[in-house]
Amino acid sequence: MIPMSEEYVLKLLRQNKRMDGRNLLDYREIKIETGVIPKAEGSALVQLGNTKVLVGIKMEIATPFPDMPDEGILIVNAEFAPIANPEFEPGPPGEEATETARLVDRLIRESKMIDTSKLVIQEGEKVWGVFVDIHILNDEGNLLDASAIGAVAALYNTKIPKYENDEVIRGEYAGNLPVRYKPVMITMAKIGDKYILDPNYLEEEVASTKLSVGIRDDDVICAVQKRGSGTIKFSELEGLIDLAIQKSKEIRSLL
Amino acid sequence: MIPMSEEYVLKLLRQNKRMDGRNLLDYREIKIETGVIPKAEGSALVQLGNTKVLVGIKMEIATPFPDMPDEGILIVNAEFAPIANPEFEPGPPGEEATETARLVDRLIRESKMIDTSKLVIQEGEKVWGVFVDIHILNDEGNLLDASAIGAVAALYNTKIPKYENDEVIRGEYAGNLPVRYKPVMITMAKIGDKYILDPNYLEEEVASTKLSVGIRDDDVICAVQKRGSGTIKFSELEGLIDLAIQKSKEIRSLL
Amino acid sequence: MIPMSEEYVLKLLRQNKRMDGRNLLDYREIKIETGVIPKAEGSALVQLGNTKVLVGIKMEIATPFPDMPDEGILIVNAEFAPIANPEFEPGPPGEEATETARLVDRLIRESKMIDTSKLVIQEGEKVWGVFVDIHILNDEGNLLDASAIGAVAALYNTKIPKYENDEVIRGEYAGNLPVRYKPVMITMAKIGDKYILDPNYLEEEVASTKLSVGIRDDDVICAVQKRGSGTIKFSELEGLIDLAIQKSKEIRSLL
Amino acid sequence: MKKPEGFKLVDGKGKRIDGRGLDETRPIRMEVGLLSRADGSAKVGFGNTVAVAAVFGPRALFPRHLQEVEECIIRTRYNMAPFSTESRKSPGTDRRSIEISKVLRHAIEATVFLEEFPRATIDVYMEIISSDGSTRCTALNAASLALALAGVPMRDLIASCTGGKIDGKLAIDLNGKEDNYGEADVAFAMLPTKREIVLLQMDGELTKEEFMTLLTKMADKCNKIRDMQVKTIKEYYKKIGGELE
Amino acid sequence: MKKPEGFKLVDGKGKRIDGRGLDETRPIRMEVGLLSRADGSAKVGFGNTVAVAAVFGPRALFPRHLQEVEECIIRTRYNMAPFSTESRKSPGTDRRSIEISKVLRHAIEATVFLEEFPRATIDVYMEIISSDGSTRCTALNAASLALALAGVPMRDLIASCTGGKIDGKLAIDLNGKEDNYGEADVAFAMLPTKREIVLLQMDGELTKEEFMTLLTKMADKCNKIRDMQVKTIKEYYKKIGGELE
Amino acid sequence: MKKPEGFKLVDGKGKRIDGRGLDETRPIRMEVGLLSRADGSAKVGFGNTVAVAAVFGPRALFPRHLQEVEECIIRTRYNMAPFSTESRKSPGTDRRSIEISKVLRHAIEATVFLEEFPRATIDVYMEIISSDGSTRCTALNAASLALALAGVPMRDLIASCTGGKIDGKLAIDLNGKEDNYGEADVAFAMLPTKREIVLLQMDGELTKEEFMTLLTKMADKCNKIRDMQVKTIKEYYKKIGGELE
Repeated sequence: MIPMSEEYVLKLLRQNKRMDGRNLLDYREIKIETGVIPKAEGSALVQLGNTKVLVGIKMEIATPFPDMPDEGILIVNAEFAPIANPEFEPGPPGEEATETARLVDRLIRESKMIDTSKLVIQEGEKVWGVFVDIHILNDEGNLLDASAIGAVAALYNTKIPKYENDEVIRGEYAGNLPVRYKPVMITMAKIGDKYILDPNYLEEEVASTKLSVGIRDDDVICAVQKRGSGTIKFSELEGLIDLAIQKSKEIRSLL
Repeated sequence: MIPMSEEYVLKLLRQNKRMDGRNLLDYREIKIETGVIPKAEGSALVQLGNTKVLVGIKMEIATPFPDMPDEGILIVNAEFAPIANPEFEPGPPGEEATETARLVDRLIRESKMIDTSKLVIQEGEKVWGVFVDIHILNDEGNLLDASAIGAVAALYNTKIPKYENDEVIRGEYAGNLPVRYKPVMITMAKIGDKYILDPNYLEEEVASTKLSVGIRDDDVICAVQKRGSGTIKFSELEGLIDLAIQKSKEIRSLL
Repeated sequence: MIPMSEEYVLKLLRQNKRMDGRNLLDYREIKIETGVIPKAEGSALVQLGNTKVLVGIKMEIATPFPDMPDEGILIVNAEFAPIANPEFEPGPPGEEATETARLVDRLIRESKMIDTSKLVIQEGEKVWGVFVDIHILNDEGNLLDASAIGAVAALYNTKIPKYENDEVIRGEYAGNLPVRYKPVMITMAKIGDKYILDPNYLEEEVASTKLSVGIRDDDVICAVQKRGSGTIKFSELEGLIDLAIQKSKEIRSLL
Repeated sequence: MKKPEGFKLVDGKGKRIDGRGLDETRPIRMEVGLLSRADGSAKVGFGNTVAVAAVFGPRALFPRHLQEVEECIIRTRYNMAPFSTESRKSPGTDRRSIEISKVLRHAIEATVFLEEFPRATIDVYMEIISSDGSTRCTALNAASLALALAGVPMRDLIASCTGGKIDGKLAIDLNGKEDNYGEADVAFAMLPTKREIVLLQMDGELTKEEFMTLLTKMADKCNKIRDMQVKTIKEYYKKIGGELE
Repeated sequence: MKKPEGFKLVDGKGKRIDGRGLDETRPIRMEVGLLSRADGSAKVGFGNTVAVAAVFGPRALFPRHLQEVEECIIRTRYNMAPFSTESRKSPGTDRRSIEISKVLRHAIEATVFLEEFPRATIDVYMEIISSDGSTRCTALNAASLALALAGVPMRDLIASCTGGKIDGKLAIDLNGKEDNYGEADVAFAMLPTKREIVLLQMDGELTKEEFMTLLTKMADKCNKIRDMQVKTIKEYYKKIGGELE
Repeated sequence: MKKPEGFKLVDGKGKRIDGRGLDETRPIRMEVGLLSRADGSAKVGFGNTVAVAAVFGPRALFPRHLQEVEECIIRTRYNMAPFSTESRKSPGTDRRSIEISKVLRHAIEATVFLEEFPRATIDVYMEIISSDGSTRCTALNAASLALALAGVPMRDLIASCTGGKIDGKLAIDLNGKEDNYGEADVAFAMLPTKREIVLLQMDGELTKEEFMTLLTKMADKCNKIRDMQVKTIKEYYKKIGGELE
């Protein structure tokens, strides 16, 4: 194999090329399998090229937040397991895992993709908690977009267990999770003065900045985050948003 | 500016002088502002020379301790924020912050300055919790005395929120916190064989030992702590207590 | 004193000798004192030669596990206090302490030595929790066997406090803890191709592997663990189990 | 958080609950040099939101294996005082403060000439002592001033404000209630003379047109905030100069 | 856990709840080389229990004071994904995972030629992504394959399975219900060609005769598991070789 | 803690609940050299309060950046065993044990000739195995003996006891109930031959006169405690000497 280096990534990009032969605005091949975890109420394995992310959904009885007595609750957690990348350390979630979890949380929550009003068992007392656990298996870059695809796919795959006599009956279901949108996160990475989509992990190393934009089916923007220590020119912003909206349709069609 | 060093502090003290021109038993100028934090039920900003300590009081509904079903509860916490001193590290409270919080707690609790029997909402079930949070902004020495002044001033500034239909109504008040004493903490630092009051942080570096004494309005001693790795001669003790009692009146008059 | 080294341990063993004069399959002298902690409901101090382990039992009101509503609960905890060994660090339990606690837990639980069905106060709501705290005082080797002896002896020494009007009355007792077996843990250490019993701490340093086997009064095996980074030949296994069963009777006679 | 029924964030005349117009910020206060132990410090208030920032460094970084050979590293802490919020906030970091500390660090990294101090660290600590919305932007404005006071070379001052959509209208500088009950909120910071964005976070629901319109208003406001920052620094040095004479 | 009244783990014909005979394992699946960032990786399934293992190293170990002068150290992590269990498992280590990580590390230390890589570390991470009994043995089988793929020199492959006593009968490869409601369970691993035991843990109640009978059955099964491991590795290299040509 | 109504700590004849007079300590037991792995060890009991202390060192301190160039550092841990208290104490440090570990460390630092062992550490660990008031003073007496046994050069032995005010009377060596229900308590330690105070903590309500009267009584008692310590050490060496012959 040809040794890959940051220099090489930059050199190729100057010629508008990428190391894996993609065009600047191409995603890698996306594979989505759902229902892959027997014990989970919903699950999805997403492959973005060689990036592999597993998302499992557990439904648990929970107490609603006092200021939201008539809504179910959503908890998103990300584990950057050390199997995924030689630089990940075992231990509690670091900055990257925390940011990923919070961005996926905002994408799901702010897009209102789950109708949480239908998750109430007893108002103010007992609701369904939707636990979205993102488990990174292999990090070849762009974990955020892959995690978002996985979370949405897994939520669409989720069934609500039967609940009888104050007991959750695992393996028997009362129906599907009430979902209504397919929000998509699009990450654009800035390398030099060029933007590319779906950066692999070497491209991420070289990128000064990333802009991640979450888009709902109706083109509404529901989450934005500038990531990394570079800047984005104000004049570039509108074009980037347009690009994210356009690309989100393509990704959504796979969900 | 003249470079200040430990040598310099010692040299001056041998001539009964201090680097900021004070006499050995003088406090720096004390400024107390109350009601400085909009969201807190009580607050005070204390300046002891350039030492700045902010104390905020939050009133929260709490469960009483099983062996004290008919008393409100008091929690004192100190954050030695890293903004205050280049040697403070972010993270959970260290030894110094813990000792400061516990000494202020003892001063308030043992002096019985708060009539906690008046903080009961429903005996054994629900009481007011008084949360005293000490936030160090700038450490130019003698944080303990400044924290104690701040805590007492903030408690005297505290109002109890209205509590209706199992809900705390922030911004509307049922009355003042029932307070009845103004206990004061006086710290004496031993440098060589001399004792000084209100050490600044360079003087603290040089001091072998500090003795902190908490005194109530009626001259009753309610908290004492020897701090630091030196010793105090038994024969010195009575004079130090006398000094603390005398000085406490002066500080109390500012509260 | 003669300097002890690993070389020395190995040299002696080649002659079937041990540094303290024991035969390969001898335990050191075992001393058991019970009732040594005034505030504990049961306690035992075990000395295995110079190894000293203190075990205290506290009885506390607890909520039963949802899937075991009609049984009391058992919690085993081990503290490898830094007083016991110059290599122990203060802090939360490490791997060794965790393994020791879990093995003693399994020995007690799986042997059914405590009749937990008799520890129910109100089914599904309130049961007795039996807290077994193992405190290592001096580590001269074979902490596991000593801890197990201590735990069993302390449980046989345990009384259940009176419980009246929702309150535990410490110092007054309703009866003895319902115990019915005396399970014993036997640890065999492999050094070179020899197995010895009750290794002291220098022998433990040299041993490649330990096999610990828990045996009940009726010779039933109730816990087994291979410990350490060596191997055990399959062909050796039966002989080791026989040895453990035989030796367990000797230890049990002291309990 | 769910908006109580009938509660209006904007009245019929386009006035907000604190009496402001949609494009108005709350009263802004800036003070610098207030903490003697820090190399640079500042306190900034937007209405009832108050942040204090302190800068330490550039200073040597230990242990050595954390050092970067070619540039200095930035460490940030964003922290809310327990008494800054309606209900007491438990002390300590949570997921929110971890994320905010990270995006604020990136904003500062994008601004400071890091390569001037290889192997060093610059520590920027931000404390929210009173919280009524827009806390991270208030903190970043304070950090910018504190960095300037510490003499850290920067590509420009960082100017920051929030914006959002409340009762269907675009508005600048959200307060706590507007943040909780509004339809969208954006945290934004830029280097005004460069027109480069160093912080951008958005939550909620906005069309592209709304988003761009709002961002343009916020960029304008950041220009004004930068003017205030410059004025604050100048006045400080004038005063200090006066005192020194 | 208490067995519900009347619940049978073995029926009158000696069949288990998933239809197996007493000496049968569940369907076993093995896959290797699935994780591109790891030096070696494998996924192993025993029925509904699935483990993924990744090996990193041998690689240099820092900080230096952790290095061993004469051999490499092994670090292991056994971890259950939150969604792998009936009720969600809180993320993070607990006492059970600390103990299991330790015994699995010892099994690997007993197998790898540690002295070939002084001062280095080999990190073996095992994730349970679906849990239905026998998780540690499934993880260890995956670790063995991942070590082989990483080219780590070993005395033999590690083959592992569980056994136990259910409804009074000895059985191989316990599933979750059999583990919970059975009378005894044993976790076992050996180096089959050496007939050396590297993992042995037992819980429950067994006579010596039952224990030895069960262990003999398990050792036989481990021979077969080793055959599957060898076949899996060979097919992988064949496929890779084919792809490279 | 609130005293139950009608509960008397001192009866009409000046006797306390355990039958003692006001100026009497409970029975004191001292034992040294009981832990073979420690460089020095001691067990001290005041009635039902029992502490065990172990000293390790002087020994080299790592990592190096913790070393002091001109003196040795002292590290202390005061810890209560879970079974030492009425209700079980959760294992682990809490704010109380952090504070006590600190004041005990300062007492030891004031006593040891630190400058004799630059770059080294002396670790003093104190375990409360049974708790009935006065635990920190009991621990410090044990630490003093353990330091002496370890051969650490000290300015004097440390002698320590508590005192307080119960039912309006001054008393020495408070037990748990007296500590909980009394009006004031003082923890005190000194170097008796130097008459220098190394530990002083007070809680409660005392006039200056009461405070000084109480302290004078406590200082007297510390002289006697030192005599016991000396006797204990002498007898130990006599016994050891006898054994060695």
